[in-house]
Amino acid sequence: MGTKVTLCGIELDNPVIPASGTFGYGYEFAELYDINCLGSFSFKGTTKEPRFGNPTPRIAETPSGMINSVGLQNPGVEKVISEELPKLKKVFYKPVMANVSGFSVDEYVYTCSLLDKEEQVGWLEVNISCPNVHGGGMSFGTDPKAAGEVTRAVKSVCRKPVIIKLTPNVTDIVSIAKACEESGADGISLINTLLGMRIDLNSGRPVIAMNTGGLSGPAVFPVALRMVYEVSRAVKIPVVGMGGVFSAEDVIEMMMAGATAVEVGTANLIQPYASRDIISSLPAVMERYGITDLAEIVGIAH
Amino acid sequence: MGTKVTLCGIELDNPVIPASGTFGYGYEFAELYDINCLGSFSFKGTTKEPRFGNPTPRIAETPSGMINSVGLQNPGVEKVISEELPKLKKVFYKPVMANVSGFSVDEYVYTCSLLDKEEQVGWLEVNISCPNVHGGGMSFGTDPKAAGEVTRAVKSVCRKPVIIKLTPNVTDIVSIAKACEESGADGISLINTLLGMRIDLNSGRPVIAMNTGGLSGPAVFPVALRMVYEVSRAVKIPVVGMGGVFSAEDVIEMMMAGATAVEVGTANLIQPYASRDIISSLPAVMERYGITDLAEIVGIAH
Amino acid sequence: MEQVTLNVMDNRPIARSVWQMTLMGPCSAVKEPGQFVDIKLEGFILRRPFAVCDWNTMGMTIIYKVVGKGTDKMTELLPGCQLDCLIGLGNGFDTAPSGEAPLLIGGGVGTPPIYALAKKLVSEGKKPQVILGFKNIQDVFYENEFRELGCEVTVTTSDGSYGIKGHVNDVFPEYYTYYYTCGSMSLMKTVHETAKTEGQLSLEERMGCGFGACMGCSVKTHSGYKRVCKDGPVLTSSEVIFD
Amino acid sequence: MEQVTLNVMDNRPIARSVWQMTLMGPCSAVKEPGQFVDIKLEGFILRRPFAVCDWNTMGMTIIYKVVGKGTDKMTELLPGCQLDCLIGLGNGFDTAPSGEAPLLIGGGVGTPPIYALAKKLVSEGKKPQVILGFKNIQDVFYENEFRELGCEVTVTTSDGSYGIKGHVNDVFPEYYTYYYTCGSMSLMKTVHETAKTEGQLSLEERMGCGFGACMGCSVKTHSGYKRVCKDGPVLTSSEVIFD
Repeated sequence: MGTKVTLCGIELDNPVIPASGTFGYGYEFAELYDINCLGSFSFKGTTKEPRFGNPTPRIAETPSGMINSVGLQNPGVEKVISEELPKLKKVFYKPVMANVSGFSVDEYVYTCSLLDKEEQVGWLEVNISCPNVHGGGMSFGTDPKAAGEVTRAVKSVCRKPVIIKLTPNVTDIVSIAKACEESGADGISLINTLLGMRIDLNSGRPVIAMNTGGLSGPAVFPVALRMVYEVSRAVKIPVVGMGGVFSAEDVIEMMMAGATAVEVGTANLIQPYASRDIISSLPAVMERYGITDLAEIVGIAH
Repeated sequence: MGTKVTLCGIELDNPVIPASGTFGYGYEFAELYDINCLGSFSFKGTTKEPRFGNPTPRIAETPSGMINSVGLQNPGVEKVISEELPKLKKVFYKPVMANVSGFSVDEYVYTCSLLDKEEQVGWLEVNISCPNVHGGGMSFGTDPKAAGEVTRAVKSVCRKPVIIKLTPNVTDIVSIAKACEESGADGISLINTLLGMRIDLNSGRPVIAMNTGGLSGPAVFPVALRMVYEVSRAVKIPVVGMGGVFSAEDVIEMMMAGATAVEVGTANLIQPYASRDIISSLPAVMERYGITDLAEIVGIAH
Repeated sequence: MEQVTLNVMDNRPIARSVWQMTLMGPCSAVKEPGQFVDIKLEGFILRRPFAVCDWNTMGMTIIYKVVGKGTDKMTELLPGCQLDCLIGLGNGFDTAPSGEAPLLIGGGVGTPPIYALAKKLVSEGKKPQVILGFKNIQDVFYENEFRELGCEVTVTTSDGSYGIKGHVNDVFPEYYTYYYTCGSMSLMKTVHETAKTEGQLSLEERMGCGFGACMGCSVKTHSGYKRVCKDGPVLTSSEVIFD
Repeated sequence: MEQVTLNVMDNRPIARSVWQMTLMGPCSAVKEPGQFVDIKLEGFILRRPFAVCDWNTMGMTIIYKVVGKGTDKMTELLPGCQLDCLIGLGNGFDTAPSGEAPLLIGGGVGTPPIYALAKKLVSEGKKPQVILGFKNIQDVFYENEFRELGCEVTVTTSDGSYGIKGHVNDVFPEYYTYYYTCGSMSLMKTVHETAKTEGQLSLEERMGCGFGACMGCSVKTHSGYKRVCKDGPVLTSSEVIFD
């Protein structure tokens, strides 16, 4: 059973990558299992300055999904490099994906240029899609021109592959992805969360302190799959698919839609062993569907 | 317990309205229960010409949701008026919502002007959001200018209230809703389905014959709620909320978000008695949350 | 159509990936062989439609193939489980045109409604001749059940591991008055092309609702569009368009 | 933290909308009173966190209030049901600073972890004084259980329908060496303002994961941000910021 895939020139043992914001810097999960079984993982979204994030409640439940409004809580890029990455290195020896957010092109450039120099970083995943921060990235992700601008600026300071993470809250995801590709992006990852909301019937007030938040989980899987399909048909660079992936079957479905690698997000929060279990069940599920090499099924639904 | 609401000048016994495409012309359901318990219902989307719709498979299942790609199957407006409405009249004596789709402004105008003259029609619900037809409405629903143009044209030939039904597959739903309001719309209904997809792992091909289709069901409820909230805060005309409403609690949550009335769609397909059961459980659920009059909770989450 | 709660009485495999489930509860809304039941499973939004294999006013038997997560979950249902069911769905087979010696052809898990039909035809004093087509000996089921009704039964398997090697059309009898079939579209097309009489076919389609509301299962026929769930699943051979 | 399957042994109401569930299975990963268990319920995506009320290596007891669809569903779980649980979550109470006569204050369904704490303090030879605050006589539970541990117990109800009419701060004893509390934020704020000593408070927040991964339950404290699920739920009185 071949589970290896190549993402922007770097070979992964398997396509499974825990998604940013659901896996910390890895060491919480390394207490539970050897996380070197992972293809890679994308660490917590990093900004130039430290951020506490949004007030609580930050979490709401929905049918087959959850809403979060964490708001990019992180200690800032300097502390990530000085404190978190050394700890990460002790538990994970493979190239890791550095997830970056910002509030201006200059911030993206600053943070990316620092993380690009870190030995363990294999890819920069540039999040231009966070729905939970006012002026925080999502405005870059909803306009092809702005998306292209961030991409160009980040690419000009990075030697490592740059993957742009897109928001699904747009009319035309393909135009955004193409703008990123034309501006030099090495890959596209999608989808970030869908904007959603819940209201507490007792109080009549929104459950989430910030009113709305980002919807993730199995509920969004069909939307994610559709966007992975559309974008991967339109661009030549690799696509990393994510959105409600909970099983090896979901990984395969994402790859058939056109994903070269697949991020697992919400599942890690519900089943702490989810990413490991998905990886260990991949060979049996591949066999059931007559798949001998995962790299061969990428985009077969096109 | 007050369940009456007023939608564009017409009083409804309760805010529950089965959504277009899930309730036919009512008489299938009238065999099961007396549908005069409903606030109203929106009948199957009507076009100028008869349409068979899309090839099968038209249906796929998703976590807490379903994808459909029916493609506006209907006998065309002439037959709807000559054959379906007389049958409808025998089983439903209240004003009904006439759902209209089109492929050009002229088609919308033609169909609406005919249905506007029908005595039983209380409102026109103009669907500028069908995701399942190439060039079929959704292009009008993704551009504020085009949305405004359809609205103005339809309003110029209709005496009855015109409610514009919007697609959620846009970057900025508020701008579309405002364009409709400025062009004379009497109300806004939302959301139509989210574009989604599934792939059959055995064949590696999309499940739906047309590849993608419209996602509905509880999975989309938080997205619908968010858009109802955003739009109802931005416009002065009433908003009809829909998207994954399966219970009296969901109806109340939609109204708290800002909906004056609430459409029930997918639930009718799973539980044929769903709309009746929601209505009959409304008083008890209202009591549980201390609500004496539904009209008073509209938009209290704002 | 009626919405009823049925209790699982028995649930066991009878062939490779094929299970038989016996349900007890009020089933008098089932009127004709060929009708189906639409079952709600916890954790799945859409109901699952299954042809009724046998029924009386107190219960029914269905046979299902494990093909996905839903049917996989069904195998876990133990006696005592309660299921939310819509029963009496679809039109069912019309036995009026059958003549005295109708030919019944079941392909794989298309066999169950053919059993219900055979039972009714026998009760009407007719002599159904039954052909059951399977891929492999491990797939074969209900041969004896048909014999016990008093039917002549011929079983074919594609690989010859049981019965006659070949396909159902290889073993058509000389004389028959009408035909009824349920199976894959390709099997039914072969039956249609081989048959010398008119007949009735039970179609399958992915369904939304199962009772005619959503238009999810509409197919074009020579007599206009038909909702497989409500206007079907049984269509006449003169209606069906074979691509 | 450990992921284990626990079996429901008993599940019954003990006060108005308050249920007690006994679970059997390997529970040696539970180390301290104040830790919680995170339970997966079929049909709900997020786990539900509950403070451990009592435990040994073979099982645990939790007490839950029916506040929504999830907890409503829990009341339907019968003995024999298997639950996917994450156990040993959170930091738990630290008994080291308690002194010989700590004051324990439980508010409503904040009472269960206080019971586990009382049991441990008693086992350490300390003399916990317990105040339990409820709205109404119908809400009262576990008064006798605390007495059976040998604790002095004072119960207050807001309406005076049982015990002393008033709030927990109305009945503080003259002498106590430290305090521990769990209840609503407003109750704990009152406790903090009334108390003459330092103490520990068990916080509640809507959680995503329950084990420190998602930052869903982060709160600001005087010693930086804390994840209620992992760095808490127990914080010291000097850390908590009361708005």
